[in-house]
Amino acid sequence: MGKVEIISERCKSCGYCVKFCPKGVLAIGKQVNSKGYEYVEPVNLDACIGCAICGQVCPDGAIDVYR
Amino acid sequence: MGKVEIISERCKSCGYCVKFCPKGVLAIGKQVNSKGYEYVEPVNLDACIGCAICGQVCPDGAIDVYR
Amino acid sequence: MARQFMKGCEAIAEAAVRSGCRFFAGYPITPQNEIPEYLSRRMPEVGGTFVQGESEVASINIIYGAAQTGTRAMTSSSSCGISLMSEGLSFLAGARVPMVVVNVQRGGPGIGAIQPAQQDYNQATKASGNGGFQMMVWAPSTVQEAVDMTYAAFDYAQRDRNPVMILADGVLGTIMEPVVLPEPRSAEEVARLKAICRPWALVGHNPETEQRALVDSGDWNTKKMEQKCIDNAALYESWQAEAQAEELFLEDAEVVVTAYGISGRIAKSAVKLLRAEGIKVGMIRPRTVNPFPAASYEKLDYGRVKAILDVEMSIPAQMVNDVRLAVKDRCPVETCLHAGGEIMGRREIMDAVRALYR
Amino acid sequence: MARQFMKGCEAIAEAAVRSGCRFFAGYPITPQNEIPEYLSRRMPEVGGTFVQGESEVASINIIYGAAQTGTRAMTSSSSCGISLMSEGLSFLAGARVPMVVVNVQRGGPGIGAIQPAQQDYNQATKASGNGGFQMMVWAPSTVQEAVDMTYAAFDYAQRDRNPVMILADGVLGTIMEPVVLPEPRSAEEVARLKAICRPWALVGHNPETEQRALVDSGDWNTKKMEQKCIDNAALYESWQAEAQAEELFLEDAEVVVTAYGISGRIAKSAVKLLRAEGIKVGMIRPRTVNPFPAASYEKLDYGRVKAILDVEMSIPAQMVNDVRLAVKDRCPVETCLHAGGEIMGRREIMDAVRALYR
Amino acid sequence: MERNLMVAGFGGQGVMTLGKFLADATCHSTDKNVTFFPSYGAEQRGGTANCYVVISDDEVGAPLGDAMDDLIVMNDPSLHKFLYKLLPGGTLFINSSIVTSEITRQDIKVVKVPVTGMALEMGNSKVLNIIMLGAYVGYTQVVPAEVVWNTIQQKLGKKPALLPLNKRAFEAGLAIGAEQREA
Amino acid sequence: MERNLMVAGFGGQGVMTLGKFLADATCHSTDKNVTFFPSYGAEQRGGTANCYVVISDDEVGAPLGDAMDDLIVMNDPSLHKFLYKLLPGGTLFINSSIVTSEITRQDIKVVKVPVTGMALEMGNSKVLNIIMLGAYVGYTQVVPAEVVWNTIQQKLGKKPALLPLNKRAFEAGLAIGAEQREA
Amino acid sequence: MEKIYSRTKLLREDMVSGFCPGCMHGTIFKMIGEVLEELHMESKVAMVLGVGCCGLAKEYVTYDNTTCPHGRGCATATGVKRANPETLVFTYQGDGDLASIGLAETMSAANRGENFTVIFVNNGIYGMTGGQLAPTTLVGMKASTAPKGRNPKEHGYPMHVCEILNQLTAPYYLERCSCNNPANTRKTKAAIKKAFQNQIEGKGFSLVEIVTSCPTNWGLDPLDALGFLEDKMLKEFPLGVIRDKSKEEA
Amino acid sequence: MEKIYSRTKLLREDMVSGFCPGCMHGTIFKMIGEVLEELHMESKVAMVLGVGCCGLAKEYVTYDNTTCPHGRGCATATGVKRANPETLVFTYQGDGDLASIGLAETMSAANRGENFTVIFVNNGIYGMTGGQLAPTTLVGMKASTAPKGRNPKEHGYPMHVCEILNQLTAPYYLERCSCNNPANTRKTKAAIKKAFQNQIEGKGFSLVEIVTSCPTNWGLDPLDALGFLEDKMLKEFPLGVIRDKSKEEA
Ligand SMILES: Cc1ncc(C[n+]2csc(CCOP(=O)(O)OP(=O)(O)O)c2C)c(N)n1
Ligand SMILES: Cc1ncc(C[n+]2csc(CCOP(=O)(O)OP(=O)(O)O)c2C)c(N)n1
Ligand code: SF4
Ligand code: SF4
Ligand code: SF4
Ligand code: SF4
Ligand code: SF4
Ligand code: SF4
Ligand SMILES: [Mg+2]
Ligand SMILES: [Mg+2]
Repeated sequence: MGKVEIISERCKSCGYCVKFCPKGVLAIGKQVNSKGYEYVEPVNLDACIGCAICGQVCPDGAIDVYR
Repeated sequence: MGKVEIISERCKSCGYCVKFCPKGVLAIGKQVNSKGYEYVEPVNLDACIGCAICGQVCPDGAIDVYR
Repeated sequence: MARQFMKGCEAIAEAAVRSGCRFFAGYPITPQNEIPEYLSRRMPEVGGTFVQGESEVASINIIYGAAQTGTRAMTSSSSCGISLMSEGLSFLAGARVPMVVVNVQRGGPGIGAIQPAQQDYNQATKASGNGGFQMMVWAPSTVQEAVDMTYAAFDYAQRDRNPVMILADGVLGTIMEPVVLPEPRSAEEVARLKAICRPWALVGHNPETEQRALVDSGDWNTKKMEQKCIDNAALYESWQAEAQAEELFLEDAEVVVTAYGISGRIAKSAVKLLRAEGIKVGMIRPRTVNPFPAASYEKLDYGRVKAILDVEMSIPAQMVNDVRLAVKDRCPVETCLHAGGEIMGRREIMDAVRALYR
Repeated sequence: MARQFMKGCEAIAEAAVRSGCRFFAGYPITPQNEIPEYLSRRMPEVGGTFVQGESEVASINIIYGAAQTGTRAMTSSSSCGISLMSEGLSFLAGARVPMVVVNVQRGGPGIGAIQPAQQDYNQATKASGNGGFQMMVWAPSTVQEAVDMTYAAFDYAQRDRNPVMILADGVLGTIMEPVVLPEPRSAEEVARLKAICRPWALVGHNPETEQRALVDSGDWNTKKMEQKCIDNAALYESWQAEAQAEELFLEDAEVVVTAYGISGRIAKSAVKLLRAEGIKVGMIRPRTVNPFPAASYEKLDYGRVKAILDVEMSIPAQMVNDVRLAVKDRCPVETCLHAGGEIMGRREIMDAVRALYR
Repeated sequence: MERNLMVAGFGGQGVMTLGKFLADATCHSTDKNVTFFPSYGAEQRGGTANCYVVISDDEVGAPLGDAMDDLIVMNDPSLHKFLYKLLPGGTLFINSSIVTSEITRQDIKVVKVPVTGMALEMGNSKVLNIIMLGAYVGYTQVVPAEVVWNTIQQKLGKKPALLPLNKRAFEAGLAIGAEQREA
Repeated sequence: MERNLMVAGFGGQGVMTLGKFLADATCHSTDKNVTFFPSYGAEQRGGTANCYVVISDDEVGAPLGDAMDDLIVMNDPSLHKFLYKLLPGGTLFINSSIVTSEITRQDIKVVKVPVTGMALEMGNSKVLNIIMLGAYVGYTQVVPAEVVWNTIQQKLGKKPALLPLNKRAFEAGLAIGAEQREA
Repeated sequence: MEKIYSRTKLLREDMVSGFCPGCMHGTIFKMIGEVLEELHMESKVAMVLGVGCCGLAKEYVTYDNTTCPHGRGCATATGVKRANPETLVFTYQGDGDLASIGLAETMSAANRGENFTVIFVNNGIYGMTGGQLAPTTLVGMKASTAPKGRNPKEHGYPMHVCEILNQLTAPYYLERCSCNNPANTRKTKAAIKKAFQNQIEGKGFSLVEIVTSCPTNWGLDPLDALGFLEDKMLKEFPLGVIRDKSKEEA
Repeated sequence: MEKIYSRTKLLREDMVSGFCPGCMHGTIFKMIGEVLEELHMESKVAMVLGVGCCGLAKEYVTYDNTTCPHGRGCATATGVKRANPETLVFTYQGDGDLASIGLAETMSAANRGENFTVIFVNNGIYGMTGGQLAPTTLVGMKASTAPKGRNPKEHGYPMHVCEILNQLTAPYYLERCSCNNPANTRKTKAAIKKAFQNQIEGKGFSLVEIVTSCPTNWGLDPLDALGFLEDKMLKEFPLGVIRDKSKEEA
């Protein structure tokens, strides 16, 4: 029903989106971006409902949401 | 019962003592001190009760009160 | 134009309005209160804004805001109040925002005296704040000159995108004398002068079609910050050609009196009286104290000039260092001084000249 | 004493405490935050007071209050923060209240850059506020020197009843290097130093038996105000004999490099490398920038010295005018400059010297 | 030619207005240069108040001279404080209602005008300065009296009710001044 | 003799601590002069962080040289930004876990230490700087390893629980450094 | 699928903010951009940045802005707005900036009822300079200049800016918000929008206080800082509308 | 007969004050002297004068005093008091000084709960500089920089300093008094005494606001000014204790 795209260069690994996603779609990944941050990855993308909460709480605008 | 002494050089003719004296003891006089102010004079000294109100309200401390 | 009998402060204020000044913010301080008071009446008449800031710190920053829109803006204060504007002035100069600031000097340091003095020369010309910025500093010695300089100051400020200072003093601020006021700029002209600032001004730009405005005195990038300083230095350098001084009787002068502003006026009168006595005395009166008119001293014939007498209402003397830099030890530079609100007298200048003349 | 590895800011703070400083008020600003941070821990340990003022304006006035009691007091800031202290510094100097102020300079004007610079020279030496007052200004170029100058500054301040400035910069504030700390003054000695201020200090005097204290920078009476200025001028004049400079290789130098503070240190290293190349270059490094050590330039043999190279992290150059006043046109004075947080390199100094040496 | 006048008195005696009216009239009726310079104490009231008027053919140099051709004193302290500034041959105008000290200097002319008394008689103590201005103009004739009156009229424009009183005051002063000039 | 080292990386990689420990150890174990100079961006986190350590027999002149004898880079951007500063013959220490670009300069020595990877293996990503410090000391032997270890111990005094981990990290670094020195 | 959320165009596409991980300055600048887009004011806006971590936004946003001396945002904004009343003017200031060095400017502009908006970001600490005591630091909370924590005897108590301003007659709208969870984040955005609308309608002074975390200087990772924000900060600084004259008018 | 009232010895016998006729600064300095005598603190006092007409007192009083930069009384007093806690320290400040240029210093010192006393003389105008608008000028009241009178649209409303300070936690005692009649004059003296006593007992920050007239700049003679004070000023600034923690403690 929904989909998210992570702009990994913008992610700073704060974990807000992970915490607030109602569907547990996201997790901090193991890969590091050019700034040295382990960026977020969708680990359960199918569960995404496109509520955009992750996008709204992300301080860096690292998440685009589709529905 | 009371007595006031005016230190005429200090008086600036504001009229507070005249206004607040409960016994009408004081009045602005006709004489001018070295600063050019028409200083206060007791015009009804016998009525003075030595309540010291005049002294208290005088901004310049121009009145000594005796009782 | 007919002459009017005006108080220095009010004449300065009116000249500002006529030059197109449409914003004033300031804080009361003697002896310049008549500038804000006059403008609190006058600004609404011309559709301008008057704000009494809660302090000098606030006032200079209100001006920083107003001037960023391209509006011709002015503040004024006196000595300790100007000190409080130091950070703001440095910001304005660092961000290259035009405005005019008037210092009606009084005795110092600190709260000093409310009477006239000339003790802020170094502050005005060398360091009105941190960072080594500079302003053009104009030093009037009559109300007429104050008017003319104020009128012109707004144009210099806009041309250079830099603050300009009028360095007056308590005598000039409070005396009344006849003055011929310049033509007022029309409302259209004032609007045009504002409109041409649009490219850099904080007026709202379309992020998609225009270059947005970013007005700032700093830069995170030290290379860019350095470049700002280099550009500023080039601007300051360019002023050198615009230095102005009144020169009097220099052809055959053996003693040269030098003084600016109110001292310059008093000294000029002394010089004339001395000439009437047959004493070969001349005079250099800087009209700009930054840029300093070094050229006037350069062209003196040091074979003939025995000494220069620097006259200031400042102890220790301040302008004297600029004079020394210009004279380069080619003749002695002596001083005749007052300070702290004591006003220079003609007689003492005359005595000092006579002593050097012998 | 064993050497310790300390950060410049912390070393300055510790030196102040050891000299008897028992009051600090200041406001955070990079690159000097470690001074207040260190003292917020350290002052309570020695029974002193640390106050974070609500601003630099408040801080300098808190110090004005504290120092009036005879307590050794200090504040510190950087560039734009020092500008905000202008009025307060002028008050302190006008009221002849002793204290020490540290300026850890950063790029300017305005907010500039948080990186190191030397752009507040004129402000420090010519006009830290209105009224033409002056302070002794010490310019360290190593952490050790910063420590020693800070320690001594409190004694000068108390002797003269006048503020003293330590003019440091962001490099000195943030580098760590070995330093030998001076002996701490004992609690008794600190108490004694305070007690001797009693005659003028705002500590409460008996109106019937003692002369009451009146601490003020102004006087309603212009004659008295003028006398204050005359007394101040005499104090400033007396410093001339105390000017200090480090002189290096001047005996046979054909080019003389001159620089203070951090630039002085870098230049010195460049000069040594040039000497190793066989180039006859010397160096004058002012340790006091007010009083300016003009005597060091006076004794140069201008028959031999081809040029002087003024090295500063300021654009436009500032110290150069004091150098010119001292050199009096006896040889050219050139500059090698950076600003805005860009740090001087040895190589460019070496190139500049080589260009003059030819 | 330069003429230096100092007016000295208490705050509240209208010293500044006197000087200002004179200077203003000079500006508008002549092509001379003229300056008016007020000097205040820190107090808002009751301190001393002085002002200086310089009238000159050339540019005015010092707007407050160190040597006066004319001195107007409105009270005793001002007399003692400033008399020394009056040049030999100069004229001293005194408010003789309250300045009672004897004038010992022989090298000056003295014009006595009891302005405080006269003003009280006219029913308004505030016009003492206008009387003195009249006396000064009547005596010195430095500017035509009509011009000065015009200035007064114009400045008082907002309060026309006060005009008749001021006219009487000014004319009374003029008369005394002219009289003493002839004496 | 003067030896100039620059350490460059992200904020958070412990770049400053690395430099500071080295300089501190030098101060206390030798009578050489030594300076440590940190250079920050405006950001509190995540910006670039560099520091400079100069060790000298004479007084230290510029606390940040314009030409480096040694350069430690903890990430790719730092490599590209600062490699030019390394003198011919100088030594480049790289965090080879994340600095993957090829080093094209032929006039320098390169010491590769996969500190990020090693630290993660040790279970704490934060000790990468201690590993690198070990490697630097092991390779250059500019100060005795014991002295550096003493400094680390002293500075970590407040958190003794971390000591064993740091010891392992430092020694692992030392070993790699020594090994490559011999190679 | 349709893109229903992405970063506002009023932040530079090519740029990553300079804020620390989890710093809510980022969230707020994002919401300001969204509101400006929604109100179609992006070409008429002038932002006055205080001095603090917010300064990192000056290159990050695509619209007109200025940096003024530390604390003087409300003075500068007074000048900008009065000189050009048609511009949408807002200041963006931290707690050190607004409530310590800039307290007089803030209160005086509020008292004059200046017609601009203040976005006041209260993170209880000096972020940019490294964690010094702020007027809003909680009792007991450590700061680099209060190593033993805020001590009421020495430092007094946290300042409540909205409540203080509420003692002035002129201000039109004062609300305290937070970004501690999605719902409050949305409320914050609504408050910003309301404040901007008030200005457009000429209502006068509005201030939106946003209580946030500063993970870096609190010494906590972003999620722990979120916990502290909820447990401690919001206890001291309760959320809600402190004044809304539109309600009084209605 | 016995002398039962004469001017305090802590004003210089040989001097007449520089204040205008009817100016209550004179009355207040008299009462301060009386209180100091009663408390036997004349040798332990340090007065910090703001800049305003009160500066005329610096030579008038016989005890230690200092003049500090305009508005910075509370900062200066913080330094004096913290450096020498045994001194009785008070500031004496006008409304321009305390509530305009010095607002941040006043509020910040109050918020820290500094243990000194503030005598705040509110005459609704800038006296010394000739009648400019003050933060406490009444709506409609003319000032030399508000020739048409205070206009709420342009200048906002009068500031209520005690009420604002009452939003801070630390202050111990806040009272508003006047000298408009003998009874209130006596109350003012009692308030000053209480404030000084609080300080001696280490209770922290006390402020006594005294609403007075400025006949000169109000353009009224002293008695008419008294009328205006009663009719207008005291309406806007009602008298009374705003906070007294000793009552709360009891
Ligand atoms: C006049 C002046 N003083 C001090 C500073 C240093 N300074 C920069 S930001 C700042 C405080 C920032 O704290 P806050 O306003 O709370 O913003 P935050 O970074 O927490 O968002 C200070 C003191 C400065 N730039 N200018
Ligand atoms: C920095 C600075 N700005 C301005 C002044 C001028 N000034 C002197 S007193 C004063 C205001 C006095 O008003 P207030 O505080 O209300 O005292 P009042 O005279 O009414 O008792 C001002 C603005 C100054 N001395 N210093
Ligand atoms: S859109 Fe909603 S459900 Fe999907 S990842 Fe984001 S927060 Fe989770
Ligand atoms: S909220 Fe944004 S920055 Fe934080 S982890 Fe998620 S995507 Fe990354
Ligand atoms: S003491 Fe009382 S009765 Fe006597 S004059 Fe004074 S006020 Fe009047
Ligand atoms: S109260 Fe004092 S000053 Fe006023 S009239 Fe009476 S005696 Fe004179
Ligand atoms: S220091 Fe604090 S306020 Fe500043 S960017 Fe980092 S988290 Fe945000
Ligand atoms: S001007 Fe006003 S406040 Fe000042 S002394 Fe006169 S009456 Fe008092
Ligand atoms: Mg903050
Ligand atoms: Mg007042």
